[in-house]
Amino acid sequence: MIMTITLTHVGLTLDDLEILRDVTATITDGSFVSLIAPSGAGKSTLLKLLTGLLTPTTGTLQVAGQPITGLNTTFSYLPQTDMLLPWYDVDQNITLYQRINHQPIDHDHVTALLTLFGLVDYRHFLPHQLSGGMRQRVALLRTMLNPADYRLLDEPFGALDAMTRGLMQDWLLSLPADLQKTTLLVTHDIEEAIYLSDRILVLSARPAHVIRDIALTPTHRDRQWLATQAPLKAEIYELLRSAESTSMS
Amino acid sequence: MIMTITLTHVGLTLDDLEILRDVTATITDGSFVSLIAPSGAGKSTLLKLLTGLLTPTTGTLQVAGQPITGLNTTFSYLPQTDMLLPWYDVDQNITLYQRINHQPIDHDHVTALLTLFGLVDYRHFLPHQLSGGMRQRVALLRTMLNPADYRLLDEPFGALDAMTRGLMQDWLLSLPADLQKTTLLVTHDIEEAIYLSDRILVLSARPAHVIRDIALTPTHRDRQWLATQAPLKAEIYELLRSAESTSMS
Amino acid sequence: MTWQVAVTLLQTPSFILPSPVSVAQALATEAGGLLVNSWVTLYESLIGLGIACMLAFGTALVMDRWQLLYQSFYPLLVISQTLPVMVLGPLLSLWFGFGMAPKIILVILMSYFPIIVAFSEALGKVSTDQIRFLQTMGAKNWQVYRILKIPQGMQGFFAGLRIAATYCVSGAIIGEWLSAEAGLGYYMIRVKNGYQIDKVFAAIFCVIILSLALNLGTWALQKGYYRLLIQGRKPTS
Amino acid sequence: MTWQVAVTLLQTPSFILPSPVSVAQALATEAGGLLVNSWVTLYESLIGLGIACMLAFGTALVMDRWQLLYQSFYPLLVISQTLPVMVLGPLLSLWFGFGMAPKIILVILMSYFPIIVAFSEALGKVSTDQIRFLQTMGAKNWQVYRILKIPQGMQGFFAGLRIAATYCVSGAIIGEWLSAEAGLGYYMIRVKNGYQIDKVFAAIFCVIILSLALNLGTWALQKGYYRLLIQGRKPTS
Amino acid sequence: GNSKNQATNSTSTKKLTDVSIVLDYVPNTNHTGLYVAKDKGYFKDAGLNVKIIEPGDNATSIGMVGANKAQFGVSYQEDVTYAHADGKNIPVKAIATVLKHNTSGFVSKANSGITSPKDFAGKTYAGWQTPSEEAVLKAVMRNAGVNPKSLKIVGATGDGPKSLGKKNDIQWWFQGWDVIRAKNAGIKVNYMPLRKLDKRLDYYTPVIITNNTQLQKDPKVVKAFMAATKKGYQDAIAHPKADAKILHKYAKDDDLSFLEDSQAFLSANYTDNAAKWGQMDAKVWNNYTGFMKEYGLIKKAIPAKTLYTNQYVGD
Ligand SMILES: Nc1ncnc2c1ncn2[C@@H]1O[C@H](COP(=O)(O)OP(=O)(O)OP(=O)(O)O)[C@@H](O)[C@H]1O
Ligand SMILES: Nc1ncnc2c1ncn2[C@@H]1O[C@H](COP(=O)(O)OP(=O)(O)OP(=O)(O)O)[C@@H](O)[C@H]1O
Ligand SMILES: [Mg+2]
Ligand SMILES: [Mg+2]
Repeated sequence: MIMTITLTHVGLTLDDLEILRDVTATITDGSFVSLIAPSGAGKSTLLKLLTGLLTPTTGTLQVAGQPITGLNTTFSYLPQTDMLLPWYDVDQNITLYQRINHQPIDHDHVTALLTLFGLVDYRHFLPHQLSGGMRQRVALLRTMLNPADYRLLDEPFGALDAMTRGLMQDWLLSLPADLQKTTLLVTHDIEEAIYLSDRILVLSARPAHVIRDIALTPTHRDRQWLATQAPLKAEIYELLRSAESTSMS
Repeated sequence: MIMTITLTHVGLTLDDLEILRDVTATITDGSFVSLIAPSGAGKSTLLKLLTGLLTPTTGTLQVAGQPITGLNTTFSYLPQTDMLLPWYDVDQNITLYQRINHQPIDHDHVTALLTLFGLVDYRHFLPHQLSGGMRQRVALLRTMLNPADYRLLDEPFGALDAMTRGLMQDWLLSLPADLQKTTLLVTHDIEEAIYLSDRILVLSARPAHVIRDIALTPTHRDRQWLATQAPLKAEIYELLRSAESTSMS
Repeated sequence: MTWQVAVTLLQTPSFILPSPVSVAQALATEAGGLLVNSWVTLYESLIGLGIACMLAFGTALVMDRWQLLYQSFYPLLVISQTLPVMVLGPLLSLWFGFGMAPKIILVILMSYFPIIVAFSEALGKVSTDQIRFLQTMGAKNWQVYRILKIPQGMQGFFAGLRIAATYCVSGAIIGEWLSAEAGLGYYMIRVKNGYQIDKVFAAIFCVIILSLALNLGTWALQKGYYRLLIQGRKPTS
Repeated sequence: MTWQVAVTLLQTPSFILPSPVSVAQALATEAGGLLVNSWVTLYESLIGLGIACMLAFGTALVMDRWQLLYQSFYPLLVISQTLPVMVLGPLLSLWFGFGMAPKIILVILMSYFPIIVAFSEALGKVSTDQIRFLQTMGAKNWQVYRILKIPQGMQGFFAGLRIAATYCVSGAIIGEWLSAEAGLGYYMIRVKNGYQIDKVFAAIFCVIILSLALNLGTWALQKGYYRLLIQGRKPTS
Repeated sequence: GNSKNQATNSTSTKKLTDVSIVLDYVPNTNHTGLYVAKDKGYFKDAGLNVKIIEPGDNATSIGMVGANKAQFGVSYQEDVTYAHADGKNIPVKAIATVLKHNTSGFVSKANSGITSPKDFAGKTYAGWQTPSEEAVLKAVMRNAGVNPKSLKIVGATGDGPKSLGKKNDIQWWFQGWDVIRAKNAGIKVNYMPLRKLDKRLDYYTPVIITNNTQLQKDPKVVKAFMAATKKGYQDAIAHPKADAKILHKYAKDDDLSFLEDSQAFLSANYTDNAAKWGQMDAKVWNNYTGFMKEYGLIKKAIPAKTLYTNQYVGD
């Protein structure tokens, strides 16, 4: 059986506001798909539909052949707001999944990840003692430690400096195959989308629908290669511009 | 009299944690200065010192020759978290300064700005009904409508898509001279810093101190010119990397 | 109904817990008098609660502004709640006579405390970052209250008001026990002294109705407040 | 002190408000008896407050889980607070005799309400987004409570507890007025019926001390809870 | 040594029956006989272990005795009548009167010029806010030919003798308790005994009551209880000074000298014939029942027989 995420004619209207219109897409197992759209288009809303936080007004969503009805634990979800628990320290926040599901914690692995994320000296800090970027890294780490089959990442690197962001991107790419999971990434950074994805879905402004589906299959993916993708970057930028202006009318 | 912001040997230790160490810098009147540093270095903390939200442990801060002691209204400040008031709609949130200081509101001007920021259809929305990027734009607009002499912007475009971000940047550059104010911008986007600034201050990782002060004086600033600045970008990226690794030791 | 079951099961003698039927009868026959007395009690409760609200609102703000005041005033508040009516009663009638004043003052005493405690607690929770941010925009202290602290603290205010609305009728009743010429408390003590327990319960029924009505009122007030705060804004797509 | 000033200024007859000096004398001479009686009252208050805490904690959680329950249970809660002691008293002694039980039950009745109202209010304020997020991580309902709702709601719990701690000694006193063999309420009734108003005030002084002590206790509890929740984490630079 | 004594004592005595009696007020000289019977072991000798329950504020013993939560109680003729009025049928019965005559009356400050009900007009009376109180006032004022409506009635605030003449003009006191206390405190009052104002007001107060369950199930216990109680009161009649001391053990908050003065008065007034202590007269019951009916306090007259019996204090 092929494990896929399927969106069929998904539409959503909230408070008389049409947010998604007829979104149809299939995300095949093992692929890394980025979602690019103007701010306020409905990207976060789309992820909320998948996790079951919201229910579509029209259309259906399926995961591995099963329709999504209500809250589910199929996804490892990184929301746009970090949702760290203020009374838990970094250590406790990142191992939340293990605590909830009574799973053993691989402390060496956790320490290695904390070091990689530049958080090892802060493991006993509370969220309010962290900077914006540090909070975001804690939230990302929490998501990475969730063993669910699919990952939904809503702007995971938005608050990171260029260097740290690059480090994280490289790390994501270098993950061993068994940790590479089907991923849906929402990002504002076109380069990032190109660098990380097998496919890029460009959405229009609200009401969002898919206006372009770009497949990427480089033989070798590195920063060198990325530097050669300026035309694609420009193309996507153009798409975004047109998406914005059509919606403005 | 020259209106400048002067930091003299500023140091800050919070909860036994040294955050800033011996930061010395002068920001002359009318200049646009960007602050680039690894995540968690102490950039937001530095802005908080200027607004008086925090008091330095050592050293002094001065604005226009006056030492900063405690909270002051010298700055138009955009904090990293948007701090929108949940019970005020977009309109009310952006004109907060006018409401507080009993100043008349230029409704046409506000509507023009809202249109430019892509928020005109959402002027009666409450913050919880907005997307992450929309909230950030509302916060930025609130800051721009504050007539204070100095602007402190903490990651104003972090949650915006490439296209909207570009639009905002261009708009910032195109502001008429009387709206161009002395600005200190914290950003993670090196290109953005290059595009917008007269000067870029690169800080080390925590405890932050100035490791490079780069002056930029292009005769003409546009995206074309920006495309030629790849070497500078690479240089700053390198600086960040070294800043991070020294602190990691 | 639980009550009827309790009466039957526990075999409670009817002179301690009368049957619902006899209470209903008493309610019917005494309707006129009960209505008049309820009105008096409601009047005292409302006036008292209203004054307590205003006092608690004002003093909570003042005490929030000057924390030292709170710390020194709080024990006095606690003390005011521990003085038994046995002692307060004579003092109140001495100072305020036998009219409505002492009853209203008792209502105020009982209502003030929960409101100020819950409101103060909520005011204290407002994020200092947000306050300071407003101050960098030039907000004076009173503006910080108007724009931020009060809208956020009202949640606590209404929680306290709900507790107070529950207690305040009892306050009026106790006041009327001390001395009165009308009101449910006055009525109650007289029928009780005449061993007309069914009428006592009929009066209690009225007390309950009044308390529930006041409680409902607080929910309505709360709703109204938030509607006023967030002036009918709806997404206009 | 305000009191001495009041006595002097208002020319309050000493049989209504004795002078501080005579109360101090009464305190000194009666110290032994007051101590014993205070102990009894404190014991009843603590047991009652403890039970009320547990009950309110448990029922607030249950009612938060099933909102319908809250809506149907809330009016009953209000009613339980409006029943006058005049009626409750005989019922309590009928059902629970003349021992400590009825006093403790009165303490529970008076303490339970503010705790559950404030705690429920705080539980209801927890962001649904955050709850749902935990659920996407596989958190069961009870885990949502343990991890998120209870830690956040405890703020309200402690606000309610503070109000309850203020009332509970009064609850015990009123219980002791119904019938008792020891306790400050018992002592108070006896000296009051002997018109020894200075001793009444000496007893009230003890009541105040107990109430303040219990109040201090709630602050300590609150501190302790948060210390336990945030296990001594400090930045280790 | 003492504890050993007690231990041997308790093993040697046969099993005692537990009974309790609810008082009407804090322990006072009306209760001396009960405390003497307890203290001197009369109850124990009668095979009873008696628990004396002190009531609280505003509590009445009728309900508790009626519900058989206590087997005996101290109450008033008025309350016993109410208990049977208008279909209430609270199953209690008076089985002895503590005092042969009503020793209560109205008081006013000595220099107030209020010496009889005709002076009540335009004054303030502080009391318990009971309907019967109002009826009594109405009756005595009418007898004196003044309009009862001209008297202002307020609730007593519990500050007793000292507020008389300040916050109110008239109160209702017991001669053997409040009047003596006032005298000891140097307060001079005019005392207007009720029974002198209207014959029907010479009712029994207080009385000892029991409930029908007890009477039917275990009359022997009632008999034993009353025999011991009677012995206690007779003892108190004979030794006022010594028994005041016994009472003082249970009423520590009152001065011994005051208790002695009060006891001296009551010992002389419990009865005029110690052998017949506790006995009641149907005429007294009927008189007051009539009064209550006349003033609308009860709807139907109640036969005295249902209200009291002399069976247990010896006819
Ligand atoms: N509760 C709500 N009520 C009404 N409208 C809402 C609500 N939540 C979101 N919206 C609207 O839905 C639209 C999409 O929001 P969403 O958060 O999905 O945007 P997004 O694509 O994630 O944007 P961003 O890149 O800025 O995060 C926005 O126009 C927003 O105003
Ligand atoms: N209240 C606090 N107590 C202790 N440490 C704090 C506190 N607030 C901030 N810090 C520490 O100060 C350092 C700098 O924080 P700051 O928010 O200034 O970073 P930043 O440069 O703005 O980072 P970012 O780019 O991620 O926003 C961090 O290491 C953070 O852990
Ligand atoms: Mg979003
Ligand atoms: Mg920052």
